[in-house]
Amino acid sequence: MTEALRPQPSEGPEFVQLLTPEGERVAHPDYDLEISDEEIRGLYRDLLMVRRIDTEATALQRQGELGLWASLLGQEAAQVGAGRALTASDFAFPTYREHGVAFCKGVDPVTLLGLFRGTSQGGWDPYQNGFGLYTIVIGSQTLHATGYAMGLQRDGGDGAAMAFFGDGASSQGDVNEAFVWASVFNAPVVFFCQNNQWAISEPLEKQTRIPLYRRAQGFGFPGVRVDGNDVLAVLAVTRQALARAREGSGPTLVEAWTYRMGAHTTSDDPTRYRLAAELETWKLKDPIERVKAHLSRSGGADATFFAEVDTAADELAAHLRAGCLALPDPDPITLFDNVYAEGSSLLDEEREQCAAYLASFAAAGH
Amino acid sequence: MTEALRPQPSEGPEFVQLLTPEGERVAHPDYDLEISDEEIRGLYRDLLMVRRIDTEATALQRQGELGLWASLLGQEAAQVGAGRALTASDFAFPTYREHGVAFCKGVDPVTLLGLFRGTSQGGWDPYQNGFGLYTIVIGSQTLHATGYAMGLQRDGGDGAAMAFFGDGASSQGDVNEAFVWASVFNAPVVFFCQNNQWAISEPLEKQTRIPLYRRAQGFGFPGVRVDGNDVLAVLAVTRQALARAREGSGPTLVEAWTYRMGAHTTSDDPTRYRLAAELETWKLKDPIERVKAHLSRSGGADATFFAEVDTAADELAAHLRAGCLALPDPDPITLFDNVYAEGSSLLDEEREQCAAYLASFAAAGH
Amino acid sequence: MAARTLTLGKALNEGLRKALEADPKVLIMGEDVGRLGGVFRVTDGLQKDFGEDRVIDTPLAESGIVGTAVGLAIRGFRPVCEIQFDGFVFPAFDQIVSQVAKMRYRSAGHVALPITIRIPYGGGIGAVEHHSESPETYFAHTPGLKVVTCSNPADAYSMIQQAVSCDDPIVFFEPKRRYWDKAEVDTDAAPAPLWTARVARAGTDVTVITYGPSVRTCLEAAAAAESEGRDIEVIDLRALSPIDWGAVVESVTKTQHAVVVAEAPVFASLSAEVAARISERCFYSLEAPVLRVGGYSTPYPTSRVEEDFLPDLDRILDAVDRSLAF
Amino acid sequence: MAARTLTLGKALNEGLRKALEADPKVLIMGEDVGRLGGVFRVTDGLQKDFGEDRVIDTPLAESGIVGTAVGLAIRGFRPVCEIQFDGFVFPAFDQIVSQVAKMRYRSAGHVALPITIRIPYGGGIGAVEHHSESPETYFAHTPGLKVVTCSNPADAYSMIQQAVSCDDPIVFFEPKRRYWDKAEVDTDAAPAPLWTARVARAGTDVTVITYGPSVRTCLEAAAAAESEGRDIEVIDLRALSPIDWGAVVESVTKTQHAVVVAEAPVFASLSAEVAARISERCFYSLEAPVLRVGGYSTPYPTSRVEEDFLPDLDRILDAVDRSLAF
Ligand SMILES: Cc1ncc(C[n+]2csc(CCOP(=O)(O)OP(=O)(O)O)c2C)c(N)n1
Ligand SMILES: Cc1ncc(C[n+]2csc(CCOP(=O)(O)OP(=O)(O)O)c2C)c(N)n1
Ligand SMILES: [Mg+2]
Ligand SMILES: [Mg+2]
Repeated sequence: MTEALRPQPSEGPEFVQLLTPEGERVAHPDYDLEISDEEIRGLYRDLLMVRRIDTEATALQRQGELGLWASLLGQEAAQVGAGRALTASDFAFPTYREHGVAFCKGVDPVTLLGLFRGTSQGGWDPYQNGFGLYTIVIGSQTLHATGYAMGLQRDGGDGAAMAFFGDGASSQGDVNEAFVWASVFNAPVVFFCQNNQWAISEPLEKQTRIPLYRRAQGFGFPGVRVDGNDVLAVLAVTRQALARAREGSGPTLVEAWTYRMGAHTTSDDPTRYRLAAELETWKLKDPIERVKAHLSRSGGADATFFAEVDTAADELAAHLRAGCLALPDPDPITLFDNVYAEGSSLLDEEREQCAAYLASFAAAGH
Repeated sequence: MTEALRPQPSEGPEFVQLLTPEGERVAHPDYDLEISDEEIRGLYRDLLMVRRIDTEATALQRQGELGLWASLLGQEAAQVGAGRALTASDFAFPTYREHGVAFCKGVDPVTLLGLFRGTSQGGWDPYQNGFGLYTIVIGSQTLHATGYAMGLQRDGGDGAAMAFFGDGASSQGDVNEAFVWASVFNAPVVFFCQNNQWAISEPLEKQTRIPLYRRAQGFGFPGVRVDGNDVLAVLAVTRQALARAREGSGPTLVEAWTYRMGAHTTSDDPTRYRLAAELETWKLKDPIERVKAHLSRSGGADATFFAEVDTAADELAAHLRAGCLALPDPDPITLFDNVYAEGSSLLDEEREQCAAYLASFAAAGH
Repeated sequence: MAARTLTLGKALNEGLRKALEADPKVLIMGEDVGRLGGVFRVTDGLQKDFGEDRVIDTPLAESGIVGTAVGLAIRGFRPVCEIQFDGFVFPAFDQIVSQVAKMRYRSAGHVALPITIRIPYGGGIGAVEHHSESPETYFAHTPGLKVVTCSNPADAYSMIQQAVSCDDPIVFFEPKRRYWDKAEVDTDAAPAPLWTARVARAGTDVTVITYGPSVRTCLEAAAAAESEGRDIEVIDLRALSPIDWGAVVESVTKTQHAVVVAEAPVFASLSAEVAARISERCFYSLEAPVLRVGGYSTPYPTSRVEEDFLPDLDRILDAVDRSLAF
Repeated sequence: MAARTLTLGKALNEGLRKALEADPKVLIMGEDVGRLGGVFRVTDGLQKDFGEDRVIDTPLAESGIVGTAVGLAIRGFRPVCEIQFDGFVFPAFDQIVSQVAKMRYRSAGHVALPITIRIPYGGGIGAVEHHSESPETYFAHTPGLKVVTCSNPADAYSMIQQAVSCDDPIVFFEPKRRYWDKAEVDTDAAPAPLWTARVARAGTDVTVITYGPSVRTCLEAAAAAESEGRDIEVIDLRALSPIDWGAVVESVTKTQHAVVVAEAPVFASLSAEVAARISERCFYSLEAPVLRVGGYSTPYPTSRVEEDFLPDLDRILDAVDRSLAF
């Protein structure tokens, strides 16, 4: 492996940062964030809870309780920043990695595990929290978000839609069609790209030769690059983008510059394709440490607070574990459920045959 | 129909023009064209021939000799400018409307008629003139051109690829994926978009809210808007883009600002969706008149020349008509040909059955 | 009775108008569906009357059309997407197969996608490449979708309304070369259930199972056969997924002979399913193997030879003869 | 004889290596095929040895992969495209169906597209949605394409090379849950013609026709049946389009009973074609209707119930019993 480390974004106003890796508040000409210590403590709590969900799920996978897990390690600030910018009337359209957004949207993390345990395909009610189903086919959900936003324009709903996707996804036709649609219809949608530098084994350079946030220019709407490991900056930038959307000023592309600290999923082995040194440089930019440093230094939180949050995270992890183990194995015959709203004679027949067949085994005492 | 006329592009350096609608040569800071009167006469000849091909084909369609025709009326300069910029080692990937490019590439226009008469699906040899098959599924050929350009990079070929497409096509995922590929691989391909303001009944605003040439910015390569009714400007801009491609500087998007003077195809009725006044303003920008005016005024050509070209065009039209009428109706059994290079047992069987079936009719004297 | 003579295209137009009137959540979207009214004028006048927000001219990209329809449906709308021609549905295939067909399943029933995807299909109109294909098998083979097709103005009028009001995603195939066929349509009549086949002509000797544009061809074949003393029963499937097997089996059990007719290449097609299922269900009744008449295993050919590719009267009657001679 | 024990995945890897060595025009392209060697390591080590220009990590877009492969093929290359999983081929469906399949026809034979599209397919690996599908019917139903699948390391090794050197576009399905199956591969043996089926196990009572990942399941079923005195013949189709009907008909004529087994939902599937064609060709030999065992008409279900969806020993034997009891 001979190539140099990934280039880092230039400093300066093109890269929105409000909290340095060392925990220092910095100002940005376009993005101001008035935020109380209490709110920052809340964000810290979110970050920690989200990381804890992730590490616990990874552990569950290692122990054979999940078939797979897609870790968000390193992307907590991007997800919490965006997740906390979303209000109840906004609707999120996630990929398969938005566990942090789910948490902020109020989804019980146990809900997310069925998909990875193989007991469901997702199966939660997107309307309950305004959080769509996990979408595995790369890029598809960006069009859904755009369509949803067009729906908001038509029924006068006051929220906005937010489409999550990755750096790799930016190459898909669907994502670019979503940009066309959003622009032409001036739809209230925010495109939130977590540029975690990798699409499985492919580095950013395989998808683009210019910064991704500039893609938006080609479609006539603004693009912003934000420090994706800075929860304050992500919150500020995403809030502004959502506000623009809601007030009828159209779409925005937000590129959150972050890093996938773990493997692509638990099935992946990143040592085959990337340098350990890269990981080291990104460890210094940890999204949680900088908030902790800031709160400590500013006196915004004390040791008691940090200990409390740790305890809450432990409780959440225990809840997650217990919930995971309690997830019911589906009854085989339910595989025929929810294919159609109004039934299907073909499926009814197959279900009956299958039920009879399964019953024959039960009868035979198998 | 209440909306105003289409907005026109701003004057100034963003809109490359070297010959005004009145036939005056103007200078442009970035695009210089040293061109002799003889060459300009050649371009005039091309323009006239191409228009004549088009009007003759339209007439053939009206008379029932063609099932359909996609007229290029109004787009002659865009096509001749691009077509004459292409050299023998360059490969063109057309839509269904590039009759003018075909002509410049040396394709006998009769060859194009089979598709519209229904005697073939195209069927010419793309290698003979470096002119690909007409492509009807919007946008597909932009990826083919990009792949071809990647091939040139790999086998050291010295040409470039040129992908033709329309304003409507710019919305397709494939076209945007082609932009991603071309950019990432720095492929020697020129994307030549004839923005004729309409995609069947849909005006430009249904595809984009900013000028199309700016789309390229979002992908990290240059985009240029050229007066598509000015053959000199198109030639200069396209030559430069091809030179960039050949020398390894990567792709360019050229937006030729032009107008579809006729119906989308002979099946279409544009009076349902656009204003006659719009047509009138574009008539004043006719791509042929301005060259004639220039040549007349500058003394670059005299009445004899113009008369000669008219005669040559008449001859070409006669050739086209005769060629069209002589196009052989395919033998039904040939519908089984050229599906596979290495045959197929299934198809062989079907062919035999069909042949026997057809023979039974012949035998029965039907 | 409100009987009027309508073309199939106009019947669809009136059906869509009714659907737009009946439910403010119904939207129409596609390329050129607005002012132009679609290249076949099926949406003629609808944008004028229901506005640009409900009859939407979209950018030129089929994945975008279907993908945004999914989002609109999630938001509670009932989009009716027009795909301009059969051969242009493929850019949207991913959204149809992986999103439209699977969203309900993925969401354990929480998300309904009442989307109708209208596709003018089939050949015989002398068109260029990609304008004459019969892609119904791709969709019929996809669980989560339902697929229907109409063969006459009365069905067109009722079926399009039934499709739009169905809570499942439906691919609605329109037999484009029959758009100009005229018939009386009783706009007050109660429509037949959407999922039933129709005996288009009763007969006793052979059952010809068909759908869409081939129904008329088969009826003409049956009329021609009558003079030669053969009494053909023609079944118009109407629903292609799921299929009304009861009607099919009943007929074949009676006639003991079956011929399946469709324009698509027969290999691994819906016709294969019909033939396989009849062969299984009517095993003891069949006096002859189920024969299939369809397109050949070539891309749709150029128009000057399309008549040789398409099932026509002669090929249908030839198959009927072979079946009876077995 | 150069016999070595290889997994199916490794056999494909070695076959691809041979293909790259044999012809400098052969290219490999896809997502993660380079340094990672593909998520299943089928292209492991190839980029290292043949360079980034011949083993190309592409941007993440399947239409782009296949569309640029078309251009490369026009320029004289032989691209081998990897689609990472079955469920991700659909974004490329348009390029495959309208360009790859039709270019030769459109060009009256002037343009050959010797493109191989590799697709790991099928279920049984406990994966999440879109990672376990069997989309072969979509391609088999498309004239202009050829479709093959391997079931064992020896076939994998030879068939991939034969596919790459074929001048026609081939969709090459790889049974992903059999990637780790091991067997001896004689790398010097002359391979069987690509378009022939193989009698995987000779038998006299029933013919089980299958392919890909289900071949091993059927062989296991046959072994289990042996103890109960049933002698099952297993035919591995290998080529799905075109199918070697001679081999199928010969076997069924002998056994008079046929069961078709595949993972895809049976409705309007390739299995329907097999059943329909056998029913037609073996009309007088069949002692029972052709039965089909396959996936149900649902999207591929979640992994905890996939064993109930997939044809397993019991369901296959149940069909065999029903066939023999008819
Ligand atoms: C259409 C499609 N192609 C391929 C895949 C396989 N795949 C899953 S994740 C992934 C990489 C995605 O990268 P990116 O968009 O950067 O998101 P990240 O995983 O980094 O969050 C790929 C290729 C897929 N899921 N869908
Ligand atoms: C994928 C696809 N969708 C729809 C069509 C039908 N169609 C043919 S031409 C056309 C408009 C194309 O507009 P544009 O790209 O601007 O090219 P122009 O015809 O103006 O030259 C449409 C929608 C098609 N051919 N392919
Ligand atoms: Mg990524
Ligand atoms: Mg146009």
